[in-house]
Amino acid sequence: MSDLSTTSTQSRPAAAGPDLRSRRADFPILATTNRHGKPLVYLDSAATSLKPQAVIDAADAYNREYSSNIHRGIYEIAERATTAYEGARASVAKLINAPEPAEIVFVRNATEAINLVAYSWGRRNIGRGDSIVLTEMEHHANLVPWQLLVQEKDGDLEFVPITDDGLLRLEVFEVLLHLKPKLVAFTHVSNMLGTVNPVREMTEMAHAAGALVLIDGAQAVPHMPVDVQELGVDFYVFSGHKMLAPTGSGALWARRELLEAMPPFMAGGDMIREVHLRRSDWNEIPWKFEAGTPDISAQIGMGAAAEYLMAIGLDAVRDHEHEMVAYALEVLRRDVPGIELYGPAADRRGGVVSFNLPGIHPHDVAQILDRSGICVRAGHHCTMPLHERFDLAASARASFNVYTIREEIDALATGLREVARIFDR
Amino acid sequence: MSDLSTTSTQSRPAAAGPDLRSRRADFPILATTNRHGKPLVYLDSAATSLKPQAVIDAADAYNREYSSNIHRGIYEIAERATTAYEGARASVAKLINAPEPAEIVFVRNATEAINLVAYSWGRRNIGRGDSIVLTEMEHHANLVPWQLLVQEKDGDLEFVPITDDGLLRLEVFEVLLHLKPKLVAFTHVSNMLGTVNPVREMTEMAHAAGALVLIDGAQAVPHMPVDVQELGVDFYVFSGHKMLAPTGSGALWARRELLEAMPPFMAGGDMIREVHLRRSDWNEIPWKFEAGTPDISAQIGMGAAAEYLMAIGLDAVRDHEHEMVAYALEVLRRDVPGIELYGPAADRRGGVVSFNLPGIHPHDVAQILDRSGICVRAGHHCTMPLHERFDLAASARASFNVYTIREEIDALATGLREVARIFDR
Amino acid sequence: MDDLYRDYILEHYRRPHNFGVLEAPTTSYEGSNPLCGDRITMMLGISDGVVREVAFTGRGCAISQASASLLTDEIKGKTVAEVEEMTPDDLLDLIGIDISPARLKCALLSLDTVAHALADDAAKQAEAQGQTQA
Amino acid sequence: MDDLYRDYILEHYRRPHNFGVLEAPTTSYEGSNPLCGDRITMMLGISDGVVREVAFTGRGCAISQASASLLTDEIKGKTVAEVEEMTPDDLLDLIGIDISPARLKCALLSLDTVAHALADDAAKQAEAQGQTQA
Ligand SMILES: Cc1ncc(COP(=O)(O)O)c(C=O)c1O
Ligand SMILES: Cc1ncc(COP(=O)(O)O)c(C=O)c1O
Repeated sequence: MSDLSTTSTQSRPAAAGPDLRSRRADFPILATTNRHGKPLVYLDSAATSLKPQAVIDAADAYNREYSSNIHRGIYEIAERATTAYEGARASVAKLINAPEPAEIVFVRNATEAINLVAYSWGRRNIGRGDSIVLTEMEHHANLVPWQLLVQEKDGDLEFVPITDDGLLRLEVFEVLLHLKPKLVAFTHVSNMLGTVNPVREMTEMAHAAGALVLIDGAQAVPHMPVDVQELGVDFYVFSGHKMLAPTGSGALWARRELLEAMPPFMAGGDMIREVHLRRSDWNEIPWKFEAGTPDISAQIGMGAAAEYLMAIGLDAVRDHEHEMVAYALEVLRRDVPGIELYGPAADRRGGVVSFNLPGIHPHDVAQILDRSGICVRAGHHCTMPLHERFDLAASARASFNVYTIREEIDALATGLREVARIFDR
Repeated sequence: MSDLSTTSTQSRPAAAGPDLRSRRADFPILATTNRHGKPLVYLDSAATSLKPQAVIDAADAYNREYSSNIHRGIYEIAERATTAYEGARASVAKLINAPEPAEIVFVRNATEAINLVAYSWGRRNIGRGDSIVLTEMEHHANLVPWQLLVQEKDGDLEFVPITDDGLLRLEVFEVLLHLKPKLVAFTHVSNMLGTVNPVREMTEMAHAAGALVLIDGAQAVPHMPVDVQELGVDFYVFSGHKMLAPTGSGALWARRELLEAMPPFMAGGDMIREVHLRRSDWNEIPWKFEAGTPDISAQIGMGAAAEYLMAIGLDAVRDHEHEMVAYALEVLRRDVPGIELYGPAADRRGGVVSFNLPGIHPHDVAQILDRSGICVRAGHHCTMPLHERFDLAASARASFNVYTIREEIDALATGLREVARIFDR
Repeated sequence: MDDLYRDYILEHYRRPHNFGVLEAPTTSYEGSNPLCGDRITMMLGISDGVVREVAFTGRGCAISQASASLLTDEIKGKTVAEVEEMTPDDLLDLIGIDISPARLKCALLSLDTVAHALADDAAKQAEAQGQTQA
Repeated sequence: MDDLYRDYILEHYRRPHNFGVLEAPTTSYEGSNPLCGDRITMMLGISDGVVREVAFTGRGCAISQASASLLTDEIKGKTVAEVEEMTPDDLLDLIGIDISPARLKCALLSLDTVAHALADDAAKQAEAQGQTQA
C-alpha cells in the first residue's frame, strides 16, 4: 500500500514492526470491513478510541460473572465487584502518578469532571468580579461550564490568545495573570491543533500569581506520560473512552485538600455518611463525589485500559504517535496539493492533524473518504471559538492512537487526492 | 430442593415452568458457582439486576464492531452508533409510553436524573419559603438533592409519614398540600418496604394543589407496566442497571415544555448550538442535557434491555414478581421462626422483602447466607430515615426480578434457619 | 462510486443556479447549521402570492449548496401556498440521491431557510393588515 | 463451615467481656459505623499512664461486638503507650479469623473508638498542662 517508502525524506519511519502488528490484533474492530468490503482505517481517535480485547473482556467479565452493586454487599460477587472497582481506581491513579487513589473521582467523562469542579469548587470560590483565565483553544467542555459559572456569579473570563501556528501567547498570559485570576484552566493538548501546551511552566506562572490550575487532559492522558505531581497542577481531568476504555468512564484528579474542602456536587446514595430527614453529612473522598451507582463495568474497563497503556509504556506510546504525526505532516504536505494544515510543527503536537482542502467543505471530504473506509472527523470539533479565530467554518481532522500505522496515513493521502479529483472533474 | 411443595397452603405457585427455565438461561451469571461450588442464588436485584445475554451482546457489539462517537461523525460506524444510540432512546420511550423519544434524557442513573432536576428545574423554580413535599420512605437519592436545594434557596422540606404497615398516610399528604408546595417527589415503589405507592391518585391531588410531581421509578420500571401518560406525572426517573441494562445507563423523562424551559445542567460538547468566547446557546432537547460523550455502549444496552422486557411483557413480569413476593412472605413467615417482616401485604408491594432475625445483626445474616451462595443485602439500603422511623439499625433484604424462582426463596428460608441455628448454639 | 457525488450534484455545487442577491426582496432569511458551519441566505421576491424571484448566497458543503440551487429552481414561479406545502421528502426527491442521516441537516437547510423566510413574510403581512384594520 | 462464626466469636458476641458502664471513666468515646448501624461506646479508666479499667456498651454485628470484647480484654492493664501502638493487624490477629474487606469496618470499630478515646484524653491533659503552665 505504501507507495511512499522509497521516496521518504529525512524522517524515514520504520514499517509497522511486529509489536505494532500484534498490538493491532488486540483490537477486534480493526478486523472489520465497511459496506464496500474496505477495511477500517480509523483516524478519529481524538473523538473516541477503539477498545482492545483486554478492556472489552474486563467489562464483560463483570456482566457475566459478578454483576452486583459495590461497597455495601456482603457476598462474594459484591466483594469481587468492589475490589475490581477500587482496583481500577488504583490503576488510574498510577497512570497519572496521583499520590493516592482516594484523589481519583470517577466520572462519566472529562466534561462531567469539569462541571463537577465548576459547580462544587467554582460556586464556592468564584465571586463577583473574580476572573478565570482560559485560552482560545479550549474544547467547549472547558469553556461553557465556566461561562455558566461566571454568569451566575458575575465573574469574568479572560482568554490567552494563540499565534497563527497555534501556540499560546505566553507573554499575554503573563499580563492576564496581573488580574489575579482565581483559576487558570486550559487544555494539555488541543484536540484541533494538536498543540501540546507547556503545562508545567504555565502552572508555575499561575501559582506565582495565586491562581489554581485545572488541566483538561482529555487529549493527553492516552498519548503521553502524564505525571500530575511533576506537572504541579491542582485539578486534572480526562475521559476513559478516549484512552481505550469503555464509554461512561472518566476521572477527575485533584489534591486531597481541595477535594476535602469542596462541597458535594451530586447527592444521593453512597456519597453520604449519615442521612436524616432535614440534614446529612458526607462520606470521605472520593466517594463524597460519587453519588448513586457508578458505572461499575466501564470504570473496571478504564482500569484495564490504564494497565494496557502502562504495559506498552507511555513513552513508547508518545514516540509512536510522534512518529505518526511527523509522517502525516510530511506526506500530506507533499502528496496532497493545496492542503491547508493547522497547528504547530510535529515536535510540539500530539497525535492530531487538522486540515482543509481548498474550496471543498470538510463534510464532503469526510463523506468521500468514508467510501474507502477512512474515518476522519469534519466540523468544528467542539472548538467553535478556535475555528472563528482562524476564520474557518469547519475543518477535517485525522487523529491517531497506539494502533495507528503508516499505511493508514498513506491511505488518507490517497483518499484526499481522490476527493480533489472528484471535485475537480 | 423445594421441600415445601407438598405443604403449600392457599397460594400454590406453579413450579418454574419451561418459559422461566429458558429465561434463566439468558443470564450467563446464573450458571456460575461461588468459592464453595454453590450455585448463585441472587436475591439482590433491587441493588442491581443481572444482565441477559442480549444486553451484554448489544453493548459488546458497539465495542467490537462500531466503537465511535455519535452525532457528528460522517462515516459508517459513527452513523451506526448514532442510529443505535437514538434507537435505544426510542425503545426506552416506548417502555414507559413517553409521548416522544425527545423527552427521554439519558443519564448515568436515577440519582443523576434527580440531581439534574434539582439543579436545573429546582434552582430556577424553588425560592425562599417554597416547599417541596417528600415522603419518609425515600431513597437518599430522592432526599439529599432536595436537602441541598432547599438549603441553598432557603426553602422547606415536608414529609408524608407512613403507617406501621409501610403505607403513605394520604390524609397527612392532603394536609401538606395546603402548604402549596412547588414540587411533590416520591418513590413509585419503596426499595426497602416494597410498597407500591398510588402514583396516579397522589399526582391528581398534587396537581390540584398546583404542585409538579417527580416520581422515582428506580424500583418500578423493571418490574411492572409504567405508563407516564396514564400516571399523569411531570418527571419520571429510573436507572438502567436495575432493569437488566449495563451500569452507567439511566433515564429522565419529563414533559417537553418542562425540559424546554429548563436551563442546562452540565455544559460542554453536544449540548450547544453555538459557542462564542463569552456566551453560548443551547441545542434542542434532549441533547441540551447530554453534555459530552454519553455512555454510548451502556445506553445501547439499555435499549436492548427495554426490548427484552417488552418481549416478556410487563404484565407477565409483574405477575411473576407478585407470585414470588407472595410466596416469599408465606414461606418466610411460616418456616423461619421469629422473623420480622417489614412492609405491606403482597398485593401492595413490588418484588422486595425486608426482614430481621431477632437478636442477629443483618450483616451476620448476609455473611452466613453467602456461604450457601445466597446474596441478600444488609444495611440501611440508602433509606436511613426510614430505618429510623422503624427504630431499626439495619435490615436484611431479599429482592426479585424476572429470573427469580421459588427454589431460590426456599433456599433463603433454609439458609435463614441455618443462621438461627448457628447463633442459637 | 456511490450516489452522493453524482456529476449533477457537483455541477450544481460548482455553478449554483440563482446564486446572488436580489435588489429588493420582499423577504429574506439567513439560516445556519452551526454544527457544520453551513450558512444560507434566501431572498424571495413575492407578488400576488407568487414567488417571482429568488436568489441565495452562502457557503457550505456540496450537499447544502446543491440543494439550495435545486430548490430555488423549483420554487421560482410557484405560489406561496405551493412552496409552503413542500415537505423534506419533496426536496430529497428533487435532490435525487440517498442522503445519510448525518447529512440530512445539510440537505434540508435550504428548505428550512425558505420556510423561515415565508413565515417572516406572513407575519409582516398579518401585522400590516392588523394596522390597516386598526 | 467457614471461619467467621467460630464458636469463640459467637461466645464473645453472646456474652461479651467488659460489657457495661464505668462509674467515672477518665475518658469515653462513642464510635459508630453509620453504614451498618454499629455503635460502640468505649469507657476507659486511666491512671499513671495505665489503662486500669475498661468497659463498653453498644449494638452491632457479631464481628464488631466480639472484637470489642476481645480488645477490651487485651488492653486492660496495658500502658496507654502500648495501646496507642496497637495496629489494625494486631486486632485482627487477636480476633483470629479472616475478615473480608466488606467487614473490616465492623472488626475495627472497637480499636478506632479506643483510639479516639485516648486522643481525647491526651488533648484534655495537654490542655490541663497548658493551663497549669500559663
Ligand atoms: C427507590 C430508589 N431510588 C433511587 C435509587 C438510586 O439508584 P441509582 O444508584 O441507580 O442512582 C435506588 C437504588 O438504589 C432506589 O432503590
Ligand atoms: C480537549 C478535550 N476536552 C474535553 C473533551 C470532552 O470529552 P468528553 O466528551 O469525553 O467529556 C474532549 C473530547 O472531545 C477534548 O478533546
